[in-house]
Amino acid sequence: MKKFMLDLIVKKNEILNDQYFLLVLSSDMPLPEILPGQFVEVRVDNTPDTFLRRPISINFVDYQLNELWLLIQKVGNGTRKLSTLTVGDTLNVIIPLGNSFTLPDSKDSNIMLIGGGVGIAPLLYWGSYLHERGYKCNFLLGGRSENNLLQLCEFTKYGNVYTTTEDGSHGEKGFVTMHSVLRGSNFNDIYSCGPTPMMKAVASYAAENGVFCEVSLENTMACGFGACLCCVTDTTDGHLCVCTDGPVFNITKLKW
Amino acid sequence: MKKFMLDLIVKKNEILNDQYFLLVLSSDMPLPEILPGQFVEVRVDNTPDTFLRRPISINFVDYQLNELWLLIQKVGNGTRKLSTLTVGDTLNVIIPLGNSFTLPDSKDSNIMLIGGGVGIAPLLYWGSYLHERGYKCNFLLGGRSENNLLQLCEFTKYGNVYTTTEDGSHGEKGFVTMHSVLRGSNFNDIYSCGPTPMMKAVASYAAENGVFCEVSLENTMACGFGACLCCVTDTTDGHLCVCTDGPVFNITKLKW
Amino acid sequence: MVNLNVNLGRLQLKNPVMTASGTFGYGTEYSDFIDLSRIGGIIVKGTTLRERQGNPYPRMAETPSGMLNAVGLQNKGVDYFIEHIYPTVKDFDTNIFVNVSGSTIEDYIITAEKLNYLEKIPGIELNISCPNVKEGGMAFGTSCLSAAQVVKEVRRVYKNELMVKLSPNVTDISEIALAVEAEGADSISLINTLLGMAIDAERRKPVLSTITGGLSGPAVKPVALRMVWQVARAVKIPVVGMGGIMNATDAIEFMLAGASAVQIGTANFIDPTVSISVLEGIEAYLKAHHLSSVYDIIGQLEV
Amino acid sequence: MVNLNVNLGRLQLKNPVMTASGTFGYGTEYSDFIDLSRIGGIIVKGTTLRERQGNPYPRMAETPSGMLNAVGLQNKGVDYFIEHIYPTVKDFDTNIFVNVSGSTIEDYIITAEKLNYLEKIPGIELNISCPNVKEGGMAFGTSCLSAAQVVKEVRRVYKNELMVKLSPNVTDISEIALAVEAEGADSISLINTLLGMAIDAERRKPVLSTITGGLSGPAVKPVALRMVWQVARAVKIPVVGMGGIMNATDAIEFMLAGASAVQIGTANFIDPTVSISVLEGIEAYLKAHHLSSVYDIIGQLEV
Ligand SMILES: Cc1cc2nc3c(=O)[nH]c(=O)nc-3n(C[C@H](O)[C@H](O)[C@H](O)COP(=O)(O)OP(=O)(O)OC[C@H]3O[C@@H](n4cnc5c(N)ncnc54)[C@H](O)[C@@H]3O)c2cc1C
Ligand SMILES: Cc1cc2nc3c(=O)[nH]c(=O)nc-3n(C[C@H](O)[C@H](O)[C@H](O)COP(=O)(O)OP(=O)(O)OC[C@H]3O[C@@H](n4cnc5c(N)ncnc54)[C@H](O)[C@@H]3O)c2cc1C
Ligand SMILES: Cc1cc2nc3c(=O)[nH]c(=O)nc-3n(C[C@H](O)[C@H](O)[C@H](O)COP(=O)(O)O)c2cc1C
Ligand SMILES: Cc1cc2nc3c(=O)[nH]c(=O)nc-3n(C[C@H](O)[C@H](O)[C@H](O)COP(=O)(O)O)c2cc1C
Ligand code: FES
Ligand code: FES
Repeated sequence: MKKFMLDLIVKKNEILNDQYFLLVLSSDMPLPEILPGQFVEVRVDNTPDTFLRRPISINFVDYQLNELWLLIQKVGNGTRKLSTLTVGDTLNVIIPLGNSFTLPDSKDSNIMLIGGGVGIAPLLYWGSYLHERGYKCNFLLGGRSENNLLQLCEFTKYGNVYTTTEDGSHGEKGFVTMHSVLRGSNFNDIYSCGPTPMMKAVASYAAENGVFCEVSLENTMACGFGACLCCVTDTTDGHLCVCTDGPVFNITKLKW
Repeated sequence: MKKFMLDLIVKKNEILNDQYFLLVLSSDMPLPEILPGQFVEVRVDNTPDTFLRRPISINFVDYQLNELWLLIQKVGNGTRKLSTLTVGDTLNVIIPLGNSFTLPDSKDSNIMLIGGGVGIAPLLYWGSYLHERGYKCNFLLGGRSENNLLQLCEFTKYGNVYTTTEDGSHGEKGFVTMHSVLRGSNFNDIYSCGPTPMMKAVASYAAENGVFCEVSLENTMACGFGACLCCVTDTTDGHLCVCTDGPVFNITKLKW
Repeated sequence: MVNLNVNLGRLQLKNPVMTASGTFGYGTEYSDFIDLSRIGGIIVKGTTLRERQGNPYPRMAETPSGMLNAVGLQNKGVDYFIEHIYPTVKDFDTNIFVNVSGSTIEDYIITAEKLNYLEKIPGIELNISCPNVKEGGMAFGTSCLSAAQVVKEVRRVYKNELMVKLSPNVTDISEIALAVEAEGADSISLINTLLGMAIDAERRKPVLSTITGGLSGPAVKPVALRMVWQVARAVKIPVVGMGGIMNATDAIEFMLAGASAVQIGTANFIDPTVSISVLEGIEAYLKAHHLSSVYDIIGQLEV
Repeated sequence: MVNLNVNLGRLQLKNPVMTASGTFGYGTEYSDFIDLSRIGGIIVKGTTLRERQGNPYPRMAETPSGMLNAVGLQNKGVDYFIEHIYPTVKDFDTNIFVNVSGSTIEDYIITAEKLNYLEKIPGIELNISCPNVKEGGMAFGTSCLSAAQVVKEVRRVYKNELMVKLSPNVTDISEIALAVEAEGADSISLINTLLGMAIDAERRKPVLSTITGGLSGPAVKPVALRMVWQVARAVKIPVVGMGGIMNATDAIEFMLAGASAVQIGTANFIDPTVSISVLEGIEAYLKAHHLSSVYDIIGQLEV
């Protein structure tokens, strides 16, 4: 897929809570084709602390409104600076980057998308994409507490939503992999994105149950498009770049 | 004089034209005592290009309104960034820095303040200060063209204003040192600030006519308060720091 | 009209803007963003005799105005390059240099010899300065004796443009440059990365898997400029400057200091089109200063 | 309660935060901004046997996340220091070190000897690393032989804390550190500035009167951290780390890498109160990590 460097325009910066915000971006020109699981590299301007671009998943694409959504957690100087963008500002992005999730073999597949914290970001677009094509999804979303469960209303548009929180403030108490739904049903395809320990637990569950499972990895990236080789992960094929060979990997390929 | 590091508040950012702007700053607490000829070191935030503070002359102090004025020319990244400050923003400054102009020996002195370009900045405060104390000032202000003549209305409050422009768009055509007023009258005290070639020409005129003359020098500064020794100028006493021994020097001391 | 042609030994570049090894992949990674045929040259990834997996993750740390990398020469080896990559890059209308690294002098010799026969590879860049691999690289570049030795041996087998890339992690870089020139290098490129380190204070651990890594980006520009200036005054062969070039002004500074051409590295990550803007910026500068050729700025610093 | 005391040879500092030579004047320049008695030590300006006018203007250039200086050890000489400055600083309730530079070994010896007799000067920092003076300084610090020689001679005459400040402009800094330790240095401080250069492309001239100058500030931090780590592993005497420290986190990184204390340089220009915030930040870090003493972080990097 052809990659572009574009100046997108901020249409909305919605503060979800003190940790998270949603950037709704648009463009004068039609957005390029973007697949679920892909990400962008954003340039953070007007800060002395951010030298490199920052990788951010594509949270949602609305081709009708020509909108691209980024769901972002404030963790450091770069994301904090992005949180101060206001309507009309431009944001320079390189788009679209990385591979994408693999469509299930069958429309009857029992699909589960498992996300933790801000790792839910790519799952919304993936869920809507599956839904649009007639697949039926379930979502299992986890967070430390209620505050870390995001976009629940959006997710309910595309399937059943199950939740866990570590403090029990929403849904079942505990980690996602402890949720009863995983014991009750048999899933055929699992897709997951979130903190590494969570994805490892999901991967164990999938491996034990012989379920197809893809996870979306994070990594430290200097370029995002395969030029620097800084973002490798260890796989059965040796060191592969998370930015081009991933971020989505089948768990059978990973040497975790 | 005790120096302070203060967060001042932007009360107004007046765009004078595409090159110059006036920052009107205030503080919750009363401003410290500030003498004409002194300067501040401003910290330029939110830009990757400006590492060190920037020295800026004190253009005017209004103790009634607790206001400090900075008149700034956009020349590079730092000053351009400062030009985007808006009402309510804070600006961190170190204040007050440097020495000050010397009061004339007598109230009857025929005084001339000669400024070029943004070098007029400290002369406004000096003129008002002299005026307040019963001295009579003349101002000779020069610029490349009308656009470079700033704050003329303000200056007229404190004395006669003569102007030159290189293109003849305002006042006499030519350089300040060619103005007829310098041939017509005998001045006892001359104070000057502006581009170095201009100040050198003023200094020659003063030396030829045996007139007391002080100039306010620029220099590249890392600290502004005597700690780095980066800002020296060559004087009859050896290398002196422009930030502490200056910026105001008697021309007899300079080895230009 | 402004003439941007520049000579590197026997080779003519259409302009002095090249891209630095390890930051530009094999060029193809950038073909969505720019027309590769517009730039003066591409130095492809560090290539070794045998395949290398490179260092474990994490390999990168951001630093003030720069970055540290510890890639460690991950590549599939020279034979794979010749068989699978060369065919995909050989018809680019620009000069492709292969950056050659080794753990032993033997490695260097064999790798260079293999590349000697590739018609569309006009030269190699001998990397005696990679700080991220224990077994070699930088060790060769930090003493005159070993630098001279490896250049001498490679020169014997390699007939095309031999550019030697120096390490900045030395006491006296012009000494090394002179040694390398004496053994027949056609040109010298510098600087490779400065050896640096990053620590995560919260976790009390090094950020990089290798503890230390190579520093690049604008942070190193003042050091790079100084070294290019020192080397250009010491040697007679052309010098290719790099280290923190982010825009045309930076590139012009290197050329004024004595560089016949420049390489752009880290900047490509932040703006994949930067090589073209540098190129256009140099042209604009020459026009604005009423100069007709890049030779009017190369080494023209007034001191 | 957190214990911030730290030993430097026979000397105890009340805390590990000192200020770097050439960036803190004689301390008095900062007394409007901070209570000098709170910091662990002050290294005053580079002092030479005879008065030095320093280099001509311009002496400074801003660079990405850093600055170049070419002050060139402007000072009034050691006798002037003893007569006129010592009386004004001797009663500060902190450790005042004099930074000693020289063009010849003789100069170093005589200067150090004179300072030996000042009761309130607990130590000197031997600067064998100033890149801005032709006649010496850095030349001593870039070879083991000459570094050893000057330390040996000074050690003979100087009885108090002898801290030796190393140059980063070398191939192997631990080698020099070992040489200096062997001749009786009580502690080692590093890094001095990296030799760099800035060019004004429009005017086609060097920015500094001396063409090259010393690079400091956050840009050099990764290099400084690496060198502190290397030296701390090589020697047994305490190491004092510096280079680009802007905040407490930076200081903690240096201590994790092996520094017993730190010096803050360029950051003082931007925030004259920074030494106090670094101090308070170290204390807060220790509390947050339930550590009781700075020794719980010194050299405690987990590798
Ligand atoms: C493919 C991909 C997709 C991503 N998608 C999203 C997303 O949709 N929304 C979102 O909020 N974040 C996402 N991230 C993470 C995001 O890139 C980082 O949070 C961001 O770069 C941090 O920048 P900063 O300047 O705010 O923090 P920094 O100041 O750079 O770092 C703050 C802290 O975060 C850690 N950190 C920084 N970058 C990373 C990283 N890439 N991985 C793990 N830890 C890191 C640092 O070690 C440090 O402890 C994604 C990362 C990748 C690789
Ligand atoms: C005591 C003193 C008082 C000053 N008062 C004022 C004032 O009242 N109003 C005002 O607009 N400016 C004043 N200046 C000049 C002002 O400090 C510079 O214009 C400013 O630092 C430039 O910052 P920048 O980031 O915009 O430009 P940069 O990007 O730093 O530089 C842009 C260009 O300006 C040149 N330059 C930068 N700093 C200086 C300097 N200090 N002297 C000469 N050339 C320089 C650079 O070489 C470069 O060519 C004063 C300077 C001093 C020393
Ligand atoms: C991620 C990365 C990988 C690199 N790999 C190589 C390499 O394989 N061979 C080499 O000679 N230099 C390598 N370098 C060094 C660059 O080619 C260049 O010398 C250095 O980065 C300085 O230039 P810059 O500041 O413009 O990046 C690498 C640099 C980076 C950032
Ligand atoms: C303006 C300036 C003057 C300096 N003068 C001296 C000096 O006289 N003696 C010395 O040993 N180091 C001198 N240094 C080096 C500093 O002490 C310190 O080693 C260096 O700046 C790195 O620390 P920093 O990045 O925190 O500034 C000077 C540095 C600067 C910026
Ligand atoms: S981030 Fe550069 S190759 Fe993946
Ligand atoms: S600017 Fe630092 S001494 Fe004048």
